Amino acid sequence: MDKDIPTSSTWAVEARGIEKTFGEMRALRGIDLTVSRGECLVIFGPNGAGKTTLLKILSTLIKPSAGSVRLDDIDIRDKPAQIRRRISLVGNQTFLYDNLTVFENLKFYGKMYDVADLEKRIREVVSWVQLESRLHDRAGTLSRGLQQRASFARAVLHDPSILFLDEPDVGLDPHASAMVSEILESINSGSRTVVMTTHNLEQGLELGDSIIILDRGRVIYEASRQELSGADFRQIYNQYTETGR
Amino acid sequence: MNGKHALRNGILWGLGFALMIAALYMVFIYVPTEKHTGIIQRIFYFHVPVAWVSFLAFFITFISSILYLWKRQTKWDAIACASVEVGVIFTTLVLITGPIWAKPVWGIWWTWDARLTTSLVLWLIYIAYLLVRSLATEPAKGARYSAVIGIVGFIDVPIVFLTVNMWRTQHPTTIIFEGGLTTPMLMTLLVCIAAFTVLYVLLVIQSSGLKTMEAEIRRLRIIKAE
Amino acid sequence: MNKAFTKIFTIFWKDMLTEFRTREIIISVLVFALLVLVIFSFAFGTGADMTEMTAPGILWVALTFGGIIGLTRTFAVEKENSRLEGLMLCPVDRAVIYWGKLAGSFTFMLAVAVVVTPIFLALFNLPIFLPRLALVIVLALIGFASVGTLFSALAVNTRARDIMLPILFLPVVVPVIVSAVKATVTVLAGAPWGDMLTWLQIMIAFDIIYLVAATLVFEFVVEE
Amino acid sequence: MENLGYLLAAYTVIWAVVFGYILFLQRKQRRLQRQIDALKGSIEK
Repeated sequence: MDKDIPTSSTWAVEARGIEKTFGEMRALRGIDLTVSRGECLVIFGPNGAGKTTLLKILSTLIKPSAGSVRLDDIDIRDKPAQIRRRISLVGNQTFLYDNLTVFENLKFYGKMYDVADLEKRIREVVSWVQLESRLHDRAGTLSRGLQQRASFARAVLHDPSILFLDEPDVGLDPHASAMVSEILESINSGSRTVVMTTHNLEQGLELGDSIIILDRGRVIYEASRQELSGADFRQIYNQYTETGR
Repeated sequence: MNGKHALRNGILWGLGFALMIAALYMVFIYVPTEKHTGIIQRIFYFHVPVAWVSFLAFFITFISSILYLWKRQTKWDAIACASVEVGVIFTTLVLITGPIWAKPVWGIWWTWDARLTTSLVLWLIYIAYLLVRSLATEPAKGARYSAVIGIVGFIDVPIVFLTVNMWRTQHPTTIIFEGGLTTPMLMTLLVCIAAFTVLYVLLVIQSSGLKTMEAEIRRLRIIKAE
Repeated sequence: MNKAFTKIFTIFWKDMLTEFRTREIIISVLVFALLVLVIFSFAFGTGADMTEMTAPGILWVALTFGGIIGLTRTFAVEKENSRLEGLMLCPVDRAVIYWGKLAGSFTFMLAVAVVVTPIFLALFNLPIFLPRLALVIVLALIGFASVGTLFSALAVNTRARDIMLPILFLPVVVPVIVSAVKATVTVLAGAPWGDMLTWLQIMIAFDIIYLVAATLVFEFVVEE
Repeated sequence: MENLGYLLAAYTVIWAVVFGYILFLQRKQRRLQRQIDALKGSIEK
């Protein structure tokens, strides 16, 4: 794996004028955002605000109708393979194959990313998400919470420098959610950059170095952690997402 | 439509109209009746140009589809799709006039001859093209998928033709042209081909213009929704 | 290049492993193909004179429709749980994904043919060991898989996806079906190699053309 | 001359279909133009 991150820019994620139209629906109408290396950006917003579409564009899954994205200072259109090696996405779908065991799933994705010393790395990530005891169970037999943990293990297998998380704790019971929170707190450690969307205001505020609120395809509010300290964010959130509705 | 386009279209319509009148005159009055098969041979002068236009249409779709995937300009998609529409209509005409011609000459409606069978297979492929377009979950996807079908469908043409030719060999041309293609016959054929080609161009301009209008409607609806 | 091969094999092996566990594709396709074989035999009769002309047709109808059932699953599996997104995130050329899935669908179809063909030959009292027929089957199934994998990826993203695949697939593979039937006729008649050469050549040409074309356009089908 | 019926049938089909298609295109164009005008009108307001 090539780890040489170019240092000409301080931005890990830099998006300019992102627009996306699906048929007659404008999902995104000009998004600009930047995330510094090693920081965590949390994206809030009501359902249908365009959060998932934005994450899919940032992670190369969807091409924007207009605008450009640079990750680690490389335009994602230029070297998709190089970009994909550095990033990862945890969606509300786990991408796991139900009939393969957790181990086999991890082995499959590990090989696709050319992970060196794969079995050792699998043991590492599995112990990180505390899934050792279920390693050889089929993914389909795991509960939603456990599957989500396996999905986290899959996502960090190739040690991505940028991680995209799309509502990682949606549909989880409180216990599993707490577990995921723990994982989330440790995921941002080191130089890893995280961009995540969530409905969970408390959790998002705790993790985010900066936050933005997305509504109807636009960034309607942005602030850093310092700017927010002491403010009643829930009030701000409600105020911003309800005006004009 | 600006003035330049209107002028071009006017000239094309005029030319097409004149050519069609000339073609009708040549087919029914000018050209002598062919000796062996009689008056029915006159279907030839329209059947062949219609078949030519349908192949031309799918070829244009093939080229526009490549250009669309390469350049991603909607005009190429509009041309590709309009050309398939016209091509399918003309292929339908080939498949109808072919049997009408075959029945009095050979006493059978359908013959699995290479040309007719290739037309039938093409018809099925491009019907699928139009279906995918209308059943795609989103217009942009429909455009991309149909471009792919426009490419892989067209490269099937020579293979299908070759295969069917090997499979059932029955050559209608040898029967029609027993006396060779005389000069008046050739002249008539060429005028008819020219007339139908101009008609094809006109129909594609008209039909792709509608695609552009549909895109404009989508754009306006977005603005209105703001 | 070597890495690309490893990854093609990784995708292929993942599909094999899934199939070993459930056997859902092989079993359903096999049962379906055998049913087609039996029903068509009832419909056309199995008299000695019929055998020569209709038997190859029956075999290829069974393998073609069985193949379609299998191909429908090729990308339907990846669509569940958004696994295709997981694959698309991998740092590999999109052509690698095409070839991995292609290898899988080809193997499934071949496995079905290996069972169906001897049963077919036995039902029609034909010699069971026919190496030339094996060659015909391999060439035809490569053609099916090359076109089928591409259209399978396309069809899963349309409404009415189950019906879309056969509508797209069947007209395009007409040359393969015609050649396979004709070549099978010559094999069963015990005719010399030269008689089937034309048909083998057409299938080889088809296979090469569609493998290349599909490799080139596959990315336009899977990208969003 | 006994095949005149077939000849006429073939020509009739060709012209009927071509004119039908042209008619269809023109009606569609008029319909779309009305929609565009209506949309433009409602946007200007």
